[in-house]
Amino acid sequence: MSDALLLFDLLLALAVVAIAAAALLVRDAFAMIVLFVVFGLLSALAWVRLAAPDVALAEAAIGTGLTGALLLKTLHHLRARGMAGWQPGAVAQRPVPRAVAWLNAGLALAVMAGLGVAILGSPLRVTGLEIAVAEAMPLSGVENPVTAVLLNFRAYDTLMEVVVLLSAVIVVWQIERGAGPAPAPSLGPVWQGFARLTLPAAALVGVYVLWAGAEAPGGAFQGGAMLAAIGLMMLLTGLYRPHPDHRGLARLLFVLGTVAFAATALLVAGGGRASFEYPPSYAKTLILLIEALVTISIAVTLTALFHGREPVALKGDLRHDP
Amino acid sequence: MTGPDWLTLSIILPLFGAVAAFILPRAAAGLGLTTVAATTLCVLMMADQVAALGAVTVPLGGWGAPLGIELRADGLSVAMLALTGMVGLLVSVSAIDAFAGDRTARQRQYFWPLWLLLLSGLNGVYLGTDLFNLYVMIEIIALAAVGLTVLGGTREALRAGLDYVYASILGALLFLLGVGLIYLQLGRLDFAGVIAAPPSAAMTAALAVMFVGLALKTALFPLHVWLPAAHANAAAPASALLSGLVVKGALYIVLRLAGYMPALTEDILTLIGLMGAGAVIWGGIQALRAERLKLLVAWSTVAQIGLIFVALARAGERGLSDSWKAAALLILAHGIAKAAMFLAAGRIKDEIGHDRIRDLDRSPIRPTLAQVTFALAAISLIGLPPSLGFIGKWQLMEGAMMAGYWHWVAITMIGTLFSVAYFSRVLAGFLRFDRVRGGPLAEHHGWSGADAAPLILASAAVLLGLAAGPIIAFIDLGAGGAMP
Amino acid sequence: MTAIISMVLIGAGTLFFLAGTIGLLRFPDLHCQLHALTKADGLGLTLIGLGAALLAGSAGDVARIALICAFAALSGATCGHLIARHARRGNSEARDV
Amino acid sequence: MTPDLIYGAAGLAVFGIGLWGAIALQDRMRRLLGLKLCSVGAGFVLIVGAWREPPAAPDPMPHALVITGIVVMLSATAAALALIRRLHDLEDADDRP
Repeated sequence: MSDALLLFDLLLALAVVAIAAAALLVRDAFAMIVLFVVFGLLSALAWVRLAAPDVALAEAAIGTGLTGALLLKTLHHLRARGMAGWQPGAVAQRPVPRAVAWLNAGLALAVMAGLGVAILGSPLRVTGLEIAVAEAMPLSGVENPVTAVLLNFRAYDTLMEVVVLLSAVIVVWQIERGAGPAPAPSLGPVWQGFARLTLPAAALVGVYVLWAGAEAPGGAFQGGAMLAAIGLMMLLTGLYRPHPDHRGLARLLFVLGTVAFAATALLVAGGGRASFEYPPSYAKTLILLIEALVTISIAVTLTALFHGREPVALKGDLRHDP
Repeated sequence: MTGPDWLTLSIILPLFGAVAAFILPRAAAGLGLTTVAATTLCVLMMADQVAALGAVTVPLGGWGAPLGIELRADGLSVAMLALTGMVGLLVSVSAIDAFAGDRTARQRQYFWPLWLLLLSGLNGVYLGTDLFNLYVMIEIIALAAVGLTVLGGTREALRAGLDYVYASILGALLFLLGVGLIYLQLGRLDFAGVIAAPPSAAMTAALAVMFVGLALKTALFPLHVWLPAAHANAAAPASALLSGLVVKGALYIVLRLAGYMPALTEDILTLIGLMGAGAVIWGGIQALRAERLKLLVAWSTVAQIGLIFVALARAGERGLSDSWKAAALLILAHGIAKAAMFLAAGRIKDEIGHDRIRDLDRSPIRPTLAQVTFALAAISLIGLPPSLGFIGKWQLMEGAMMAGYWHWVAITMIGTLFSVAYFSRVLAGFLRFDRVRGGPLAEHHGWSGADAAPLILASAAVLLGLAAGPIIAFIDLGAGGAMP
Repeated sequence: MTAIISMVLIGAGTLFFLAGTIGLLRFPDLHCQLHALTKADGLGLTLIGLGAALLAGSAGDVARIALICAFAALSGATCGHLIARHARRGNSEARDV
Repeated sequence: MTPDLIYGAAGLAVFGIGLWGAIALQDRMRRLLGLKLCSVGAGFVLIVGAWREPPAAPDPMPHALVITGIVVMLSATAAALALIRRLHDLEDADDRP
């Protein structure tokens, strides 16, 4: 049995590496994105095999699903505007000499080989922090150790991660200000029906994943990504059209998670407790509260990242933002 | 820990400010300036604590490292925080003026949230003691800095911004790979654990990967290619922040790690020094060739960063614990002077209408105060006494001479000569009046209240050299203990 | 007995996947490829799901597997439709999607 | 041969491929994809560091770190893609007579 598993591991690892290379080498940009999505899903599968279901869920939903959607949207944008037959490579500023290309490849290879040799030459498999985590679990307020690390032991990191998302949406709005609306893809009636059928189910799954995160794999980021998928579908079906008047609300929803998280961190301090130190008896309540608000922010922010530009009224723009 | 938690506050306060400025775009400038001032106040209170206690540690969440994350303030962190606060405050003041008009309304709207996020990230780096946390922080810095780079929205700025994004992400990911490799070795990521690690090939490899990533982020030669365009094409306050503060974030991490790494051998230090020497020479040559003022200033950043790495390497393995002081002084001096210089260059460009170096002396408008500011900043960057830059270079050369490393002394001298040469190109243009066409000089000399903030910064860069003794004593606080 | 039946079902499902994949690689144009892929994979997944449901311990697990199959069938069909639509429009109208 | 060794090597290889793509390729989206591959490669290294021989549970700390890394990478990707779109529009407008 273990031999069969080993074979599976080898094949999967080989496929992951081969598809990664293929995604970069394939000529067509659309094929590149498809291969990337396959690569992401296989990586997630490998991570399930390595007993990391939380990470696999996050990689499949955020790292592959949403990233793939963003890439497709961008490709659509590039192809729809100007350069009808746009292919990657068309924007190449200058051709790279063959020697330089080989030099680059050799360099990357040498770096990785060097790292591999250095790592193999040293003792591996030290004990990590699992004992420390296990000892502190009863005080954390949740049962899923990954959630405990994210929302309690390293809550500061997670707050900053939410801030990174907030920064991203601010930067995207800033970059695309004054940009015209993206041409909307027309997806047809079958898609509309599909969306109507699956939207409620997706909402249910998103909330479930958030809730389950306290005990089982899942949590704010995975749940937020599922809810963001609803946002994407609503944007694509035209069920929701961003309107300039919604900007105030959108801004509030973007910052909701950050503010709640940071305010809690400061408010629990005092009386001998440090910032971020939740009293054990309230820890579960606080964590779930923070997670719920952060999930809302993540879902809205991810949807906004997909939509791109800030919905401002531009001259001659009334057709698209009625 | 006694008293309020100034460390956490100095990170979270700018965060709240950024949120407020984002939600209330109309009041962004006022909110932003207030927040920066309040954060600087936090840093001053922290400085007071550190002066009294030596070093302050906050175990966030009460867990303590390595399970949780700890914040730690010692002399060096507070010096960097103070640099950020001081430069940030004065750049903020001049940003109010720079983004005043209707034409820049949207730039103003986004400048404040981005700058406050940047401040939060920088403060987080200076107080962080956990490698992964540093990764998250440098990503916040990177995103905010990219937003600031492309604030103007021109094609050149966007192109430079995209190159910057690639360099920045790649640098951060190399750092992350190093973090992963270290976790593989040690099973923990806090500084204390990393410092206590026995030297091994794997540790050296992991640290080397992290160093390459950070070198990419600080634009150390030959990984500097993204910097000149990014810094030269941004709006003036953004350039001042990028060149004065942002590159210091990654530089500080290098400094922190380099000071305590047992894995650093003489060979690696020499290599770092050689890269720095390359930057000094190549940056100098490019600054001599630059046609525009802001590009010249940006290339001089490449050269100065190289000099800071020379300072790190100059004393060799034996003197490493000492050589970071020279590097720290040079970082402080460069941060203040370069911010002043970019603000002055922006003012000159605004008043004259262009920043072509060879036509600087043909303008009938003479923005005198901005020119004086530029000259003062140049004094500190060249390293003339009594400026802070002079003290930094003096420390560097003294250490190198005592160690008998004459080649580093020579590199420093060459860098100084280069900087005299390229700054003279600009200063000569300020002083010549004979090529002005079209009658006498204009009545208005082209200066206003907007020149005050850069002038204060430039004066500080020169005058702080007189207070070098206390500064060196301060950055030494808390450095001698068992912890970093 | 159940184990054998479920093994057979899963084996058959895998065969359908294999056939679909061969179709994807060997058929000449996009519509034929879609034809091979959507039908064969849909059936393959359902068979594997059936096999797995026989092995499942609880009614909850069976319900979950049924849901997975239903949603996979739904999204598979929609995806196939979207790809075909995209391809047809790409040929006639000038690059709509 | 153990899974951690296999996937660790795969992770390093993926990072190397991504590194090559990010420094050697010209196309903007492809370079970004290279960076994304690097982030997945680094994720592999961390997750391999968390893996323990089966009866033992894995170390949850790296898992949390990788989740953070995934979200951070998505943010950076979104910003870079916005830049690519905007830049394309501007360059496109320039190219037109």
